[in-house]
Amino acid sequence: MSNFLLAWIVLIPFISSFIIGVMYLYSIKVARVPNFVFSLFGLSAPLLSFLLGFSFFLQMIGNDEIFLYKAYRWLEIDGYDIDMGFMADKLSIFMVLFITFVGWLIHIYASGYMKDDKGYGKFFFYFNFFLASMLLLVLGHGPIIMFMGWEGVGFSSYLLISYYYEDGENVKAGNKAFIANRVGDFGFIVAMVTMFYYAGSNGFDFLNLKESLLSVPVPVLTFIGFSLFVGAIGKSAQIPLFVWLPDAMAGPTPVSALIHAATMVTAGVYMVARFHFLYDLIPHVGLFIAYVGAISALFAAIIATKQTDIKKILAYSTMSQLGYMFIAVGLGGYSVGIFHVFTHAFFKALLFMGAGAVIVALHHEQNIFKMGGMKKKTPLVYFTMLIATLAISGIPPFAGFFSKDEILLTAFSSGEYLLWIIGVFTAILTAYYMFRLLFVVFYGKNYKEDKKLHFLPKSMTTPLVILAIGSILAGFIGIPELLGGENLIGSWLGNWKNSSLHVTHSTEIILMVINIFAALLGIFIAYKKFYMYDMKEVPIFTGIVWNKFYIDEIYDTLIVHKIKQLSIFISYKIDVHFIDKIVMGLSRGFIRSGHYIAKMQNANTRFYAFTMLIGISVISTYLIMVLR
Amino acid sequence: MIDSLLAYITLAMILFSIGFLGVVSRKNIFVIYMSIELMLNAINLIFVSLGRYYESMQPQVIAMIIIAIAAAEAAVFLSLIVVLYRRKKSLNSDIFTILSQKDSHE
Amino acid sequence: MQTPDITYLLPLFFVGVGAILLMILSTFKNINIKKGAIASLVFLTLAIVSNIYNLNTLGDIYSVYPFSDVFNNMIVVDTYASYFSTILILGGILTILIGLHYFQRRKEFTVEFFSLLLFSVFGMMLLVHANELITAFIALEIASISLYIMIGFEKVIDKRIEASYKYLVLGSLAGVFFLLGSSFIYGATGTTSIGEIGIFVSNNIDSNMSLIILGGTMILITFLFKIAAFPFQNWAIDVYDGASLPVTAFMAATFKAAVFGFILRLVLVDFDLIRDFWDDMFVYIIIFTLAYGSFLAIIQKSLKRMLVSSSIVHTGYLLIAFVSIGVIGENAASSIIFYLVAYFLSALGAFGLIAYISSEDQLRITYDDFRGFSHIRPYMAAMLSVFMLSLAGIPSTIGFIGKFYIFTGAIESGNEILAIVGITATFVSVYYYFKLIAVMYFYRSPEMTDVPPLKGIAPLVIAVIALMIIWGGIGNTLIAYFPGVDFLIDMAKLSYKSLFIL
Amino acid sequence: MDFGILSVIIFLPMFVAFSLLLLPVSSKITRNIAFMTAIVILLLAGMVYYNFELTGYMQFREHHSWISSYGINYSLGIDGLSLIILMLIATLIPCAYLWLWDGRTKGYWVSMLLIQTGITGTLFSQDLILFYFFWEAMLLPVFMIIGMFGTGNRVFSTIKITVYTIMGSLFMLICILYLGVAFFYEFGSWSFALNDLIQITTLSRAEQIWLFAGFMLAFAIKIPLFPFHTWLLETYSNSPTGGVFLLSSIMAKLGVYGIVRFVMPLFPELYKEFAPYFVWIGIFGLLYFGIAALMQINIKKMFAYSSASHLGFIVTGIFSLNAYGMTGAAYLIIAHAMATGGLFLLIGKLEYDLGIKSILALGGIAKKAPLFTVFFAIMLLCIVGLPGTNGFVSEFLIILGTFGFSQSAGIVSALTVLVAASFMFWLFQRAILQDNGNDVSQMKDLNLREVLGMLPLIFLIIGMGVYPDWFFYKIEPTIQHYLIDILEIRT
Repeated sequence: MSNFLLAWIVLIPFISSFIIGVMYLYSIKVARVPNFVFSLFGLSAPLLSFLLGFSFFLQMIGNDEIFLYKAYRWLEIDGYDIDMGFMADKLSIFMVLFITFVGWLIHIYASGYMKDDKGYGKFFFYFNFFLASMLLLVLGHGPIIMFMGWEGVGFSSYLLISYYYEDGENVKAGNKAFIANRVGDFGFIVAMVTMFYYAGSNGFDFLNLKESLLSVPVPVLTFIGFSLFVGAIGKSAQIPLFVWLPDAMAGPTPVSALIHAATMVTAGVYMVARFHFLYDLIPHVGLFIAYVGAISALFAAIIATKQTDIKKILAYSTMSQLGYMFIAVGLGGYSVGIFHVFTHAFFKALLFMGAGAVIVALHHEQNIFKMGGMKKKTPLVYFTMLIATLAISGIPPFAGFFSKDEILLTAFSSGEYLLWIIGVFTAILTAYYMFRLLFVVFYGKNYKEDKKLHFLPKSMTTPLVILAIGSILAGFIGIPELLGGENLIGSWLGNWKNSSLHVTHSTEIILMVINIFAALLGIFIAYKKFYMYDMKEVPIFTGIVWNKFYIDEIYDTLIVHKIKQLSIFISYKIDVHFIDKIVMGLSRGFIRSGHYIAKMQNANTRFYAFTMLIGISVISTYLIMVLR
Repeated sequence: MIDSLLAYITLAMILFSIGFLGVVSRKNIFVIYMSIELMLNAINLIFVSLGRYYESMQPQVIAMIIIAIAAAEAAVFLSLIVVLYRRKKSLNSDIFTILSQKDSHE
Repeated sequence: MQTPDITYLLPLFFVGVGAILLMILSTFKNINIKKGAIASLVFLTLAIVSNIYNLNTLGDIYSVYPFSDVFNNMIVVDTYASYFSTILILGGILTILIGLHYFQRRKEFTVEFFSLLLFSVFGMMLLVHANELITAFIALEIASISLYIMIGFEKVIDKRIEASYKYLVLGSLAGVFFLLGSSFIYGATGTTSIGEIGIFVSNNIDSNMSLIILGGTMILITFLFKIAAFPFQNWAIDVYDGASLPVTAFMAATFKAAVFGFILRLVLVDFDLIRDFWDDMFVYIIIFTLAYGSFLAIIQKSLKRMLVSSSIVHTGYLLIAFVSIGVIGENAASSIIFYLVAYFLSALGAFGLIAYISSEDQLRITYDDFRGFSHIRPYMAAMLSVFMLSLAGIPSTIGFIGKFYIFTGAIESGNEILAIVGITATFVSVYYYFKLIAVMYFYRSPEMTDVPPLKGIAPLVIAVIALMIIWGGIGNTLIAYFPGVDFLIDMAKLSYKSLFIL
Repeated sequence: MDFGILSVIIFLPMFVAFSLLLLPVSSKITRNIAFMTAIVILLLAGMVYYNFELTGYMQFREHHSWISSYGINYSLGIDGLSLIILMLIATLIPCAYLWLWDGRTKGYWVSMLLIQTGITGTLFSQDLILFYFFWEAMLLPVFMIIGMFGTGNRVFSTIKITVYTIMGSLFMLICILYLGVAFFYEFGSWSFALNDLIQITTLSRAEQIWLFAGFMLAFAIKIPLFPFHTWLLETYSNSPTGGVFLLSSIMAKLGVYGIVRFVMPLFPELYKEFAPYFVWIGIFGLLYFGIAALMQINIKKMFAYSSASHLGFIVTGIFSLNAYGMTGAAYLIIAHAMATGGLFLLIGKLEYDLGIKSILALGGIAKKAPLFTVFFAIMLLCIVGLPGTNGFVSEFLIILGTFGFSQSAGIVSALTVLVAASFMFWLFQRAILQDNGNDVSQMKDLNLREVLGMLPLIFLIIGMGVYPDWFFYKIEPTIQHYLIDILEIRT
C-alpha cells in the first residue's frame, strides 16, 4: 500500500516550509543564505506534491477507489476516536492536482517577482506553509483535519497579506482577513460540534458521516448546513464577510494570485462540495447558498466596475466568480462548481500574474488610470492577459465560457430563473469591467513615459504562457455533450445530482447564445467607453459604488466601533468604577469607620469608666431579662 | 434576720453606686480615689453583714483582707497622685489625655 | 503520698522568695541591673525547673492541695496550674532576657523593677493556683499592683505615669466588681472555695440560681476587663501604649494567660451547669470585641498601638473558644490554652523585638519608620515577619494552628456565626500585619539607619521564639518524639482533665 | 518510589532556598543552583510520569501523621490531573529560569524556589488542612516577589492581592473545618483527609450550599472569575516577570485544580446542580474579559484580561460534566500555561529591555528582533487556538463538551475563536509588527539561552497540538474516574 504517500503530499510542503523558515532565521541572524537555496526548496515542494498527487490520479482512473490513510490516532476520548487521517477520493485528488500545479507555477512566478525582496526566504516559507495547509484542507479525511488545514490557510493568508508588516495598514488588512475568516470558523466549529454530537458516534470522518447524517433530524441538519456555510462565506469572501478580500491585496501580487485565485477562496466551494451528502439532504439551505452566491456575484461585479486599483478590480472579480461557484454548488451542481473552480484557477491566476507583471514593469504602480499603452511595451503580458480576460468574460472557446455556461444552465434548469437572470447580468458586468481594465491598461494613453520599464524575468513570463495555455484548454475537459464533447469533469467526479441534464438541447443552445451575447455586450460597452482611453489627469471617483457601498464604514460603526466602546465601558467603567470601587470602597469604608470609632479612644479616664458603667448596665439589664 | 440583711445590702449597693458614679463624674483624682475606696467599703459592708447572717467568721476575715488590699492600693495611688501632681500641677483627671488616639495619630 | 508537700509549692516559693530577696538586694549599691537580672533569672529558672519536675514526675495528671491544714484547700497544685505556671514563668524569663538591653539603656530602671516583675509573676502564678475567690483576688491584686508600678516605673515620661494612673483607676474599679461578685456568691452559697461552689451548684441546680449568676457575672466583668474585651477595652490600648515596651510585652503575653487560667478553672469547675445563661451575652461581646479591635488596629500608624489593638482582636478569638466550651469542654478549653501559648510566643516576640529595636532611641514608632528595614537588618526583619505571620494566623506558624483549634471548636459547638466573624477579623488582620512586612521589605532605601546591632542575649532569645513559632506551626512530622504541636495540645488536654480529679 | 518522591519534589526547592538564604552566596551562584534544582525536579517529575500507572486513582501515596489529635495527616498523592500539572510546572520553571537569568537578585531566586514548593505542595495534598497550609504558604513568596521586585504601585497591589486572596481562602478554611467537624460528629473521629470527608452524609442541603460557596469563593478569587477579578490587573501589571509568570501560568490554574480536586468530590450533587451557572459564568467571563482586553493600552493588563478570559473558558470546561469538556479543560490548563507563561516571559524581556509596558510606545519590534517575533507569534497562536497548537485541541474539546452540556452554551462558547483572535492580533499588529516610529533600538533579539528556554515550550505547544493522544492517555483514566465514580455520570 502506498497510501502513506497521501500524508507526504501534505508533509513535503510542510517540511520544506519548516526548512526554509529555519534557514531564513539563520540567514537573518547568522549568515546570509543565497536566494537560490530558498527557491530550490520552495519550488521543488509543490512539484513533488504534484507528482505524488498525479500518481494517485493515475491509480484512480477507471475505478472508484478511495485512498484512505490513517496516520495515527489523533485523539481518543470517551471511546470515540478521532484519527489524523488523509483521504483521497476523486474530488480531493482533482483539487490536489490543480492546487499543486497552479501553486507551482505561482511559485516560479514569485521567484522572479520577489527576487529583490529582503524577505525572500520568508516569502517561500509562508508560501509553502500555505500550500501545505491547503493540501491538508483538501486531503483531510474528516472535518477536524479539514478544519486544521482550513485554519492554517487562514493564518498563512494573514502572514502573506501582512507580509510588508512595517506598514500598519498591511497588517491591518491581514488582521481583517484573519478575523473575518475567524467569524467563518466560528460557524465551522459550531457545525462541526453539532455534527459530532448528532452523528459522530460511528467515527468522525466524511465516509462515516455520510451514513450517520441520514438519521439526523432535518432541523439539525439545517443548522449544521447553515453554520458550515458561514464558514464557507468567511473563507470564500461572500456577502457579508467579503470585506477582507479587497484589503487583502496589500500582500505581494503572487500572494493575491495564489490565495485569491486558485486556492484559499475556493476552499469554501470545496467544502460545500465535500459536504455534498449533507447539502443533498437539505436543498433549502442549498438554495440559500445559491442566492448568497448570486447576490455576492452581482454585488462584487457592480463594485468592480468603478474601481481603479488593478488588483482590487481583480479581487472583486474573484468574489464575483466565487458567487457563480456558489450558485452552482448551492443548486447541487457540485461538479459544475468545481469545474468553475478549476477554470477560474487558471485564468484568475493568470490575470493576477499579468497584473503583477504590469505592476512590476511600472515600478509598483497599481492605479489603472496611471497606466496605458502596455500592449506595445509588454506584448507577451498583453496576449496572456487578453486570453485570460476573454476566458473570464465567457467567450468561447476559452475556459471560462464552458464552466460559466454550465453554471447558468444549472441555474436555469433548476427552475431558479432569478438566479439565472442575475448570473447573466453579472456576466455582462464581468465582461465590461474586465475589458475596461484591459483597454485602459493596454490601450490607454495615460502613462507618462518618463521612466524606463522594469525588466521582466523569464521566471515571471514563463508561467504566464503556461497558464495562458491552461486558460485556453482547461475548459475542454468539460465540454457539454451538446457540443459533442464529453463532460470529463462531471464523470470524473461521479454521479452527483446534476440537473443540467433535464433541459432540452435547444434550450441549452439558446442559453449559450445568450451568454455569449451578454459577454459581447459587456465588451462592447467597455470598448465604447474605454478603448484608447486618454485622460490627462487621473479621474477622481465619488459615489456609492466607488465607495463599495460604504460597507466597510458600516461595519466599522456598527460592529467594530461598538465593540471598542463596549471594551472601554467594561474595562474602565464597570471594572474600575464599579466593581473595584465596591471592593476598594469596602476596605476604605472599613478604615474610615475605624477612624470614627477611634474617637472613643480619647484617653479620658472618666470616659472610660463611663463606658464601663454603660457596659455593666447593659450586661445587668440583659441578665435581669434572662433571669426573669 | 433576712430583712435586716437586705437593708444592709441595699445600703451597700447604694454606697457602691455612689462610688461608681463618683469615679465617672468627679474630676479630681483624689475624689476618684475616694470613690473607689467607697466601693470597696460597700463590699466590706456586704461581707460583714453576711458574716452576721451566716454567723461565720469567714466574711469578717475577708473584710479585713479587703481593707489590707485597699491599703496597698492606697499606697500606690497616693504615690502616683504625687507624681501626677508634680508633672502637671493639677489633679484634674481630664487633662491626662496624651495617650488619646488623636494625639498619637497626628 | 511520698512527695513532701513543699515540692508542689516550690515554684511559687522560688518566685515569691526571689521577689522579696531582690527587693532587699536592691538596696545595695553594687547590685546593678545586670546582676539583678541574673538573680531574678536564677529564681525564675529554679521555679520553672521545679515546675517541670512536677509536671514530669507526678504522672500524667495530678491534683493536690498542699498543706491543706495551713491553706485550707485555698491553693491547688494540678497539671493545669503547673502548665499555666510554666507559661507565666517562661514569660517572666523571656521578658527579662529580651528587655535586658532595653533596661540597661534606660536610666530609670533599677533592680526593684525585677523584684516587681517577680512579684507580678508570683501573683499570676498564685492566680492560676488559686482555688478560692478571695485568694484569687489577692493574687490578682499582687499581680496588678506590681504591674501598675512597673508601668509607671519611668516616672520622667508622661506617658508612663498616665498609663499607670489609668490602669490603676480602671483596674481597681474592675477589681471591685470581682469582690462584689464574690460577696454575692458567698451570700448565695456560704463559701468562696471553687470546688465547693461547684458542688453547691450541682446540688441545688433546681433552685433559683440568680444570685450566683449575678455574682458570676460580676466576676466575669473583671475578667473581661483584664483581658480587654468589648465594653471594657478602652484602657488597654492607652495603657499598653503608655507602658514601656518590655512591660507591654510582659503584660500582653502573660497577664491574659493568667486571667484566663483562673477564669477557666472557675467556669469549668463551678459554673459548668449554669454557663448557658452567658452564652448569648458572649456572642455579642465577641462580635463587638473583634470588630472594635479590628477597626482600631487597621487605622493605627504606630506599630505598638497596632499590636495592642490587635491584642483586643486576639482576646476576641480566645473568647470564641471560651463560648465553645459549652458543648465540647475539652477541646475548647485546650484550644484556649493552646492559643494562649501561641499568642504568648508571638506577642512576646513582636513586642520584644520592637523593644529591642527601639531600645536605643524612640524613633521607630510608626509603620513608616520601618521602611526598608530589611535592608539594614535582614534577620530582624525576618523575625518580625514571622511574628506578624503568626499573629495573622498564616500557615506554617503556630498562630495558624491556634486559630485552627479555635475555629474548629467554634464550629464544633455550633457557633458558626462566631467562626465567620472571627475569620473576617482574621482577614482584616492580614491587612495590618502584612502592612508591616510590606513596609519592611518593599521599600528599597531605609530612611533611618541607626539600629542596634545584633548583639547580646535578646536577639538570640527572640530568634529562639521565632523558631518555636515556626516549629509550632509545622509540627513534629520531621523529628519524632520531639515536642511539637501534638505535644502542646496533648498537654493542654491533660491539664484540662486535671481540673476534674478530686 | 518508596523514598517519598513527592515529598522530595515538594521540599527540595524549599530546602535549597533556605540554604541559599543563609549561606553567603552571590546571586549568580544562587541562580545556578536554583536552575539545577529545577532541572533535578524535572527529572524527578519525569520519573513520576514514567512510573505513573494508567488508572484514575491516587498514586505515590505518602502518609504520615501530623497533628494526630485532630487527625491531620501529611498525606500526598497524585492522579492524572495532578500529574500533568506537575509535568507542566516541572517543565515551565527551568524554562522560566533561563529567561530570568540575568539581573535578578538573590531574594528573587529564593522566592521563586519557595513558590515552587508551595505550588507542588498544593498540588499533591490529599488532606484539606495540608492543602490549605500550602495554599496559603504559597502566597507569602508571591507577596514577597511582587512587593520587592515589582514595578509601579507595587506595595498597594501586593497588599491588595494578598488581602483579597486570603479573604477567599479564609472562608475556605471555615468550610474545611466545618467538614471536619461534620465528619467528627458522624464518625466519632477527627479527619481532614479528602477520602474521609467525602463520606460525610449528614450535611443538610443548605449546609452543603454554604460550604460549596465557601470553597468556590476561594477558588474563584484565585482563578479569578467574574466579579472577583479586580486584583488581577494591578497585580499583573506591577508584578515582576517571574511573579506574573507563575501567577498566570500556574497559580491561577491551581484554582481550577482545586475545584476539580476538592469541590467536585466533596459536593458532587451540588457540582452537578450548579454546573449550568458556572458554565455560563465561565462563558460570560470569557467574553467579558476578552472584550475588556481589546482596548487595554498596558500590554500586561491586556494579557491579564486575556488570561482571565481563558480561565473562564477552562471553568466552563470543568463544569461541562462530560469527558470532552473536562479533558479539554485539563488540556487547556497546560496549553494556556505554556502560552501565557511564554508570553509573559517575552513581555518581561520587552519590559526589561525597553522599560515600557504601553502598547502605544512599542512597535517595530519585528524588524529589530525577528526571533522574538516568531516565538511571540507561536505563543499567540496557541492562545488564539490555531489548529496545530495545543490551544486548538483544548478549545475544541471544551466547545464540544459545553455543547454536550447545553447546546446554546456550546454555541456561545465557540465565540472564543473570535474573542482571543481579535485582541491578540491587534496587539501583535500594534506592538510588534508595525513600525510606529518609536525608538526601540534598545530591544535585543533573543540570545541562545533564551531560545533554549523557549524551545521546549514551542515543541510542546506544537507537539501537543499535532499529536494530542500521546499526551492524553495519562489523563484519560482520571477523567473517567471523575465522571463515573465521583460524579456518577455515565457518558
